[in-house]
Amino acid sequence: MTTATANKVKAPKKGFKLDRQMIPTLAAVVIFILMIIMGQALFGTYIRLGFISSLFIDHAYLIILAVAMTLPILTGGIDLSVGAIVAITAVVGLKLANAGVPAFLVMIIMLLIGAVFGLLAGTLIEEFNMQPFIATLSTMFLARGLASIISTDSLTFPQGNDFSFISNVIKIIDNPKISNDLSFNVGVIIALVVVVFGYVFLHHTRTGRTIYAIGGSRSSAELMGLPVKRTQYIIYLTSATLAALASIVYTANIGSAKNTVGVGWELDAVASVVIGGTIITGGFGYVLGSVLGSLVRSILDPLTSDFGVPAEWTTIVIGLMILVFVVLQRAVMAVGGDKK
Amino acid sequence: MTDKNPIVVMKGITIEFPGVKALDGVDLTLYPGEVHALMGENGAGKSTMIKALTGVYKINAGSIMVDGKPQQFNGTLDAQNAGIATVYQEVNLCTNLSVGENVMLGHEKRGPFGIDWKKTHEAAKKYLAQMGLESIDPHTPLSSISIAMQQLVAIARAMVINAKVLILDEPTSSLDANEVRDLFAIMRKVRDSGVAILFVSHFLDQIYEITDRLTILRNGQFIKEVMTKDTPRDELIGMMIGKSAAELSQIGAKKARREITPGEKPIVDVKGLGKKGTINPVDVDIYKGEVVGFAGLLGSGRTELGRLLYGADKPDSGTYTLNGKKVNISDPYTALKNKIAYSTENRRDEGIIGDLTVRQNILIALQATRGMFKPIPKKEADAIVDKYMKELNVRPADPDRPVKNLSGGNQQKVLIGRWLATHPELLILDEPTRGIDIGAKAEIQQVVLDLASQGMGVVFISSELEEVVRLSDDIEVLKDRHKIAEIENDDTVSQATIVETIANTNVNTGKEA
Amino acid sequence: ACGSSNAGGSSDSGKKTVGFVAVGPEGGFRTANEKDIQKAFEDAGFDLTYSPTQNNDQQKQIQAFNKFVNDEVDAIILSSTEDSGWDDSLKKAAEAEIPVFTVDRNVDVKDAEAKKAIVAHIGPSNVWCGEQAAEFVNKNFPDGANGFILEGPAGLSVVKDRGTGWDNKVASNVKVLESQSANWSTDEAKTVTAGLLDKYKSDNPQFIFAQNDEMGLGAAQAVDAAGLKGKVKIITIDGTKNALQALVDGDLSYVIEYNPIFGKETAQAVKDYLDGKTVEKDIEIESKTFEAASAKEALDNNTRAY
Amino acid sequence: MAEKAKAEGNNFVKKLLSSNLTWSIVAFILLVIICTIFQHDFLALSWNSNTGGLAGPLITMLQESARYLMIATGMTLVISTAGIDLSVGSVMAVAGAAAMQTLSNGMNVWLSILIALAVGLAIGCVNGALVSFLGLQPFITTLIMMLAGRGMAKVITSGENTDASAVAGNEPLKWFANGFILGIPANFVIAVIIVILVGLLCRKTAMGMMIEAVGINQEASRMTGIKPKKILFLVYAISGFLAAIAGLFATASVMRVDVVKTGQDLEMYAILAVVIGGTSLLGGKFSLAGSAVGAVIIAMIRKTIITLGVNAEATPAFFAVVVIVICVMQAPKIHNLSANMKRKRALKAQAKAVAA
Ligand SMILES: Nc1ncnc2c1ncn2[C@@H]1O[C@H](COP(=O)(O)OP(=O)(O)OP(=O)(O)O)[C@@H](O)[C@H]1O
Ligand SMILES: Nc1ncnc2c1ncn2[C@@H]1O[C@H](COP(=O)(O)OP(=O)(O)OP(=O)(O)O)[C@@H](O)[C@H]1O
Ligand SMILES: [Mg+2]
Ligand SMILES: [Mg+2]
Repeated sequence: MTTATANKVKAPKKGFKLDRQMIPTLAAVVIFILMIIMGQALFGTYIRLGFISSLFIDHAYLIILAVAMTLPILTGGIDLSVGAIVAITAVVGLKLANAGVPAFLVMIIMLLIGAVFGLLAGTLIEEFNMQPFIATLSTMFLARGLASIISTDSLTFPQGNDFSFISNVIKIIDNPKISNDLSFNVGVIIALVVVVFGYVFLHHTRTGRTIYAIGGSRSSAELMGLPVKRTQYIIYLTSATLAALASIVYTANIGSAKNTVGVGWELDAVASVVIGGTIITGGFGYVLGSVLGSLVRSILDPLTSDFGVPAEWTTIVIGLMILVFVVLQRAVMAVGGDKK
Repeated sequence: MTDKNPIVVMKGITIEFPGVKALDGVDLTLYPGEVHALMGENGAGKSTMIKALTGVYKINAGSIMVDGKPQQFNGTLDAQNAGIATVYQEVNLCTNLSVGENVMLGHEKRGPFGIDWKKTHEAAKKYLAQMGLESIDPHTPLSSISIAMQQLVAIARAMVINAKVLILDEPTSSLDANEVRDLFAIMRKVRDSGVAILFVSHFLDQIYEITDRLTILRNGQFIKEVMTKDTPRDELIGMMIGKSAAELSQIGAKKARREITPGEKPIVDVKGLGKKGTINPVDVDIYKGEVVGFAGLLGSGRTELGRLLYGADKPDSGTYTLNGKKVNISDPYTALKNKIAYSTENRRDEGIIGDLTVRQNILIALQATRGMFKPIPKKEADAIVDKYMKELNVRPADPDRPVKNLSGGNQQKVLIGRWLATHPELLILDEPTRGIDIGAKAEIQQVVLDLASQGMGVVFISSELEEVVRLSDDIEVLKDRHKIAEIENDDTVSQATIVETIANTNVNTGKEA
Repeated sequence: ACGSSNAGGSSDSGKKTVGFVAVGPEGGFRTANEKDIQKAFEDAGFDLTYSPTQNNDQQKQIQAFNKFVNDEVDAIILSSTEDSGWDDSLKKAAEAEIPVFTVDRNVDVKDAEAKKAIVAHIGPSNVWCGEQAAEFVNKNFPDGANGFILEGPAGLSVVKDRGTGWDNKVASNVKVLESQSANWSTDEAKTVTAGLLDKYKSDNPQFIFAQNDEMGLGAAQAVDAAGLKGKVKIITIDGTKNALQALVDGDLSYVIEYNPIFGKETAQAVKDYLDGKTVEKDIEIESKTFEAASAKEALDNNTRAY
Repeated sequence: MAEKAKAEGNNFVKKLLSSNLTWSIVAFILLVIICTIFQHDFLALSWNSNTGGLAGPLITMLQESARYLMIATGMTLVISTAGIDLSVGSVMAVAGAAAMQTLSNGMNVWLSILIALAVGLAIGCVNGALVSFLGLQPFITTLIMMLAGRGMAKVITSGENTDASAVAGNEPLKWFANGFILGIPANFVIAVIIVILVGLLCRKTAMGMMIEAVGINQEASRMTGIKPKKILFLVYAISGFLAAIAGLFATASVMRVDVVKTGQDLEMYAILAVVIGGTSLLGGKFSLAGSAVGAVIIAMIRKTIITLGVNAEATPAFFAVVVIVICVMQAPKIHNLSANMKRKRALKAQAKAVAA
């Protein structure tokens, strides 16, 4: 019937096929590797096992946050409250731990608190037509405020707490020099599990596909009979709960926390997601890209300090690096697009 | 059929939008195994009635029974769960996803590890094949196929649900004859399996071909329910427009061909205009007062050529001569400045600016050509808006309503008004009569002829060969992104001539096969 | 003025490498302090890598610290934003046998292993500063007085320490009508003070204790606009040039120095330690207090670096 | 006759109730009432011969609102194009730093002001160029500029909080932020005039409509001959320029720039003001008057916090609660509550009747 003869699209070959939407993510991989190589060539410390280990151990929390942030951004929304949720859950968690509540219970309560904020954001967005930016900005202020009302002290875990199992470093390769040790901890494992969860959730569940559909066009998704409202709730619930999880990993790692923790982390998470190739207006992106984005974001700081950038210039340089990154991605996409 | 129990009974449905009563006590009854048409002019309330049934709009009064149970759907999901599958008038799919996903969204096949993509795509392929889209790989991004194909994909999607009621709101408006034939074949099959089909179309031929029963609306009011076979055309038209059919201005005869005087300069003369991957180099010339039709099948490149003429896409080869001067039409602004206007086939994405008012939508192109800082004086603006709203009979006649709240057909009229307001020398109309009721269609066709007789050059792109043949002086025939013939449209030319040309020409050689 | 291109161990030139986990330029005290440290280390022939954080984010400091451990620097200077949370990182430093010197803010370490890593603390005392402020008020208003406190952002340990110092020493007849945060900011302090002066007009406020110079200068402007210049005594901490000038001009009444200039002492301590000499555990940097006369003298000497 | 008048009246009330502006003003009045309860002379105005203007809580509130008015106005235009400008706070700091630094280096005050404005405009233009010509996403572009801008401010002052309060000849600039015109704060008057000018520019020319068109449907706008790229460039440039004015207000008030604090978090306030004012973050129709009221409300919330003596720890939570309450008040769901209930009852009755 249709004049399909000329337009016939070739069936894809089995195995790996290059999707145009994946180009920015691939660009992130390439640039990340280039950055490591550059760091190694100039400063000689970037492929040390210790560096790689602490890249993951120190940024397990950011990886989790990046996965969390990917969900709302895929729908064209955003969750600005993740940093503040880290703060409130950390403060409550430490208070409880110090009051002698068992660690396992504390963790559950922390996750529940995160979920409550997610639910609140979801309600504001879905029931009261607030835009995600504003709704989560409100919950961010609320969480941050409640955290400081509860305590402004620097709280420390009691000695021998049960949180430490998350932070206890497991050495795979134990060299005499610590900088050559390859190690990880349960926090890293949690982050990896979250990544796998994010991947399966987005690519192998109907809810995940609905998230993409909402990002493409919310009104279409509604007319197609997809459960948009429920999905929106799930998204903000998940991102907030994951933020609480990030809080558990982070506080366990450093063993202390206070109300000011996590200021600006939401922007780091957004930057990670964007660097990873997810479009801020929704519809396109991959959770694995976000993970790479968070790694790229993480090595920007050491690179600037190794380059000896003067103090006043550091934020400019970091900004410029992200800019170069985003522009490169656009360029790669434009070229890739033309070839298609 | 009346012996069966009705599957849907809507009684006394009333829906009010701020300032309009879109529906006022309308009844509708659907029986299993029938094709039932909702008939009415643009803005009569057909789409609104459908959305009332599927829970998109909340009704202000009335009752809805589905399968004997009173229902109040809270959104399309509920309606779907109750066995109602709907294809809405404006294509509502997600352009960021693949064709296959769009078909299967919400109904993906699942395996032990969540969605089983292999099975899902296989299923999608099956449904697409039903719609004659077997050539489309389910992995293709939806954004890369034409609106018409998207329409077919949307219908394929509706087939996924094992529905008791299938609603198709103007599914045929962007399809050509072949696809309509295929669609009807499927509809018959579905109908015979006992599904009730609610169908909307402005093509009377199609109505008489496929439907069993009609419900006629006018101005949001219920007029009558009749059996199709008992209702002559004239009577139907009369009920729809509230006047006798004879009063309807009809342009029957084929337009007399405008002869080009030797030595006359064309308005537009392009040579070798093309863009890789979309259309191969083409020569076209359009004279003052001439109507040039572009004919071809879906995806043959008509739209592409129209867009190149307007500068909406950048050509990568060819020369462009305007009134004897070489020009570089690099973007729509330049085109408009050079008195070329283009009305898109993709009304929703490239046409209307939804939240702006009708008034603003009419004025905006003219304003853009004058420049941001030279606002059109209020008096002049009022006059222009008034003129085109009257001339094109835009309803409701309220210029301060957001254009997105108008019915599809009326949006189209607003768009045509927009382009006429720029007083173009060359007007490119891409599917201008798509989704327009019979009355308005005749009006628009008349407008085209009038414009031409006043000296405007018109490019007329339409999937309805009948229109093209009747209105055009010259017909450019396209196939597979090549221009294969240019036909001087005299009395010997008919639809059949063009169909034959398309069928018999080999694209690569340009010769008859 | 800082950093080098080689952070990996001792550099080719044989210079010792030092990693500086810093807070970042914030104006006033902080900028003076970190510039002084950077300069002092350069002068002393060290190769210093400087790593600031953003938004006072401890996480970025921890990351930088761990990086320095992996780089196997010869020593780490830690100017931390938080006093706790350093145990794990310090343990790593201990394992790698890298000496750590804390500056400005002391850190609170529980782990015995981690404690070993810290060689010395160098810096002035925040509690002392708060105490000086209280004592000034006690002395000037023996019969008691009403006033306000302008605090930094809620939760920072500097804010707490300065508050603790005040509470330690303040007399019972001195009444704080309200403590408000002005976030270390001049501009916000002006707004906040104007509001407080309006609100407590009838209570006759007589002093304002601003926890840093920036906020004190803002408060002074609000006081001036309200026509209360001279009637409300403003006490600030830090001792920047601007504050001293304001003191001379009579806008402020008392300035307590929080001396940021201890780069030399820090560099010396590091050098001594690396040379195998013993280093004092707690090197407290002396600070001064200023009234109008002493401020004028200090300004005339033109010796102040900040 | 009377019937009709009543119906019209009803319609009017309905319109009023569903307008964001109404609810913003209600919120504002509520805040004032709360403050007056806490501090009885909250509304009192007195003449301050020291400054040559009126004095009182409301006056300081208006003084502070000037800067919000500026950034909210620019933000409104940007948001209308479906973009966002996160850099306004940093631009304030850069412009302020430029003014204070040049001033304390001995430059003529007018020249300093010009330079500050030029710097803001330049940053706005860079944002605009990146967004329109390179096609980068506004959120990430301006986020980068927010980071970089902070750094630029630090570079300009070498990390110091440059103070120009003692510089001779700084009076004009000081006056902008602290002076009075006919007893009313000069910066507020200037800000209102600028808002009105921008409003006129948008509504008396076709600029407003074109901005909205681009925000609603960029591709359709392009097809009508509008040049979306130019429009995008323009709105970011305007936003940068207005942010520079806000930066001057903020720094001139104390004649001192604080490289970290000046303008910090103000982008969030500006966005809030715009949303409270009824402009959707998804772009499209905008209301400058709404944003202006939103900006004053933000200043009022901050004033309320000081007046009530809300603890430093609790201020963010208080802020959040007020914002949530305002936004919920504006939600259509709340407005239609009674109408919806009525409709539901009627339908239920009908359904019963049908079933019977
Ligand atoms: N969301 C809305 N808000 C206000 N008015 C609306 C809205 N949707 C539809 N209308 C109005 O309701 C009336 C009926 O519109 P509807 O779309 O049902 O017409 P239709 O019969 O489907 O016309 P067409 O054949 O052009 O598609 C029109 O006058 C239209 O302007
Ligand atoms: N069979 C097909 N498979 C994939 N893409 C197609 C197919 N047919 C058309 N397209 C795409 O759809 C777009 C629309 O095609 P085009 O506008 O040239 O068609 P047309 O001749 O204007 O027909 P119509 O307007 O009726 O769709 C083109 O960009 C083309 O790539
Ligand atoms: Mg319709
Ligand atoms: Mg077409």
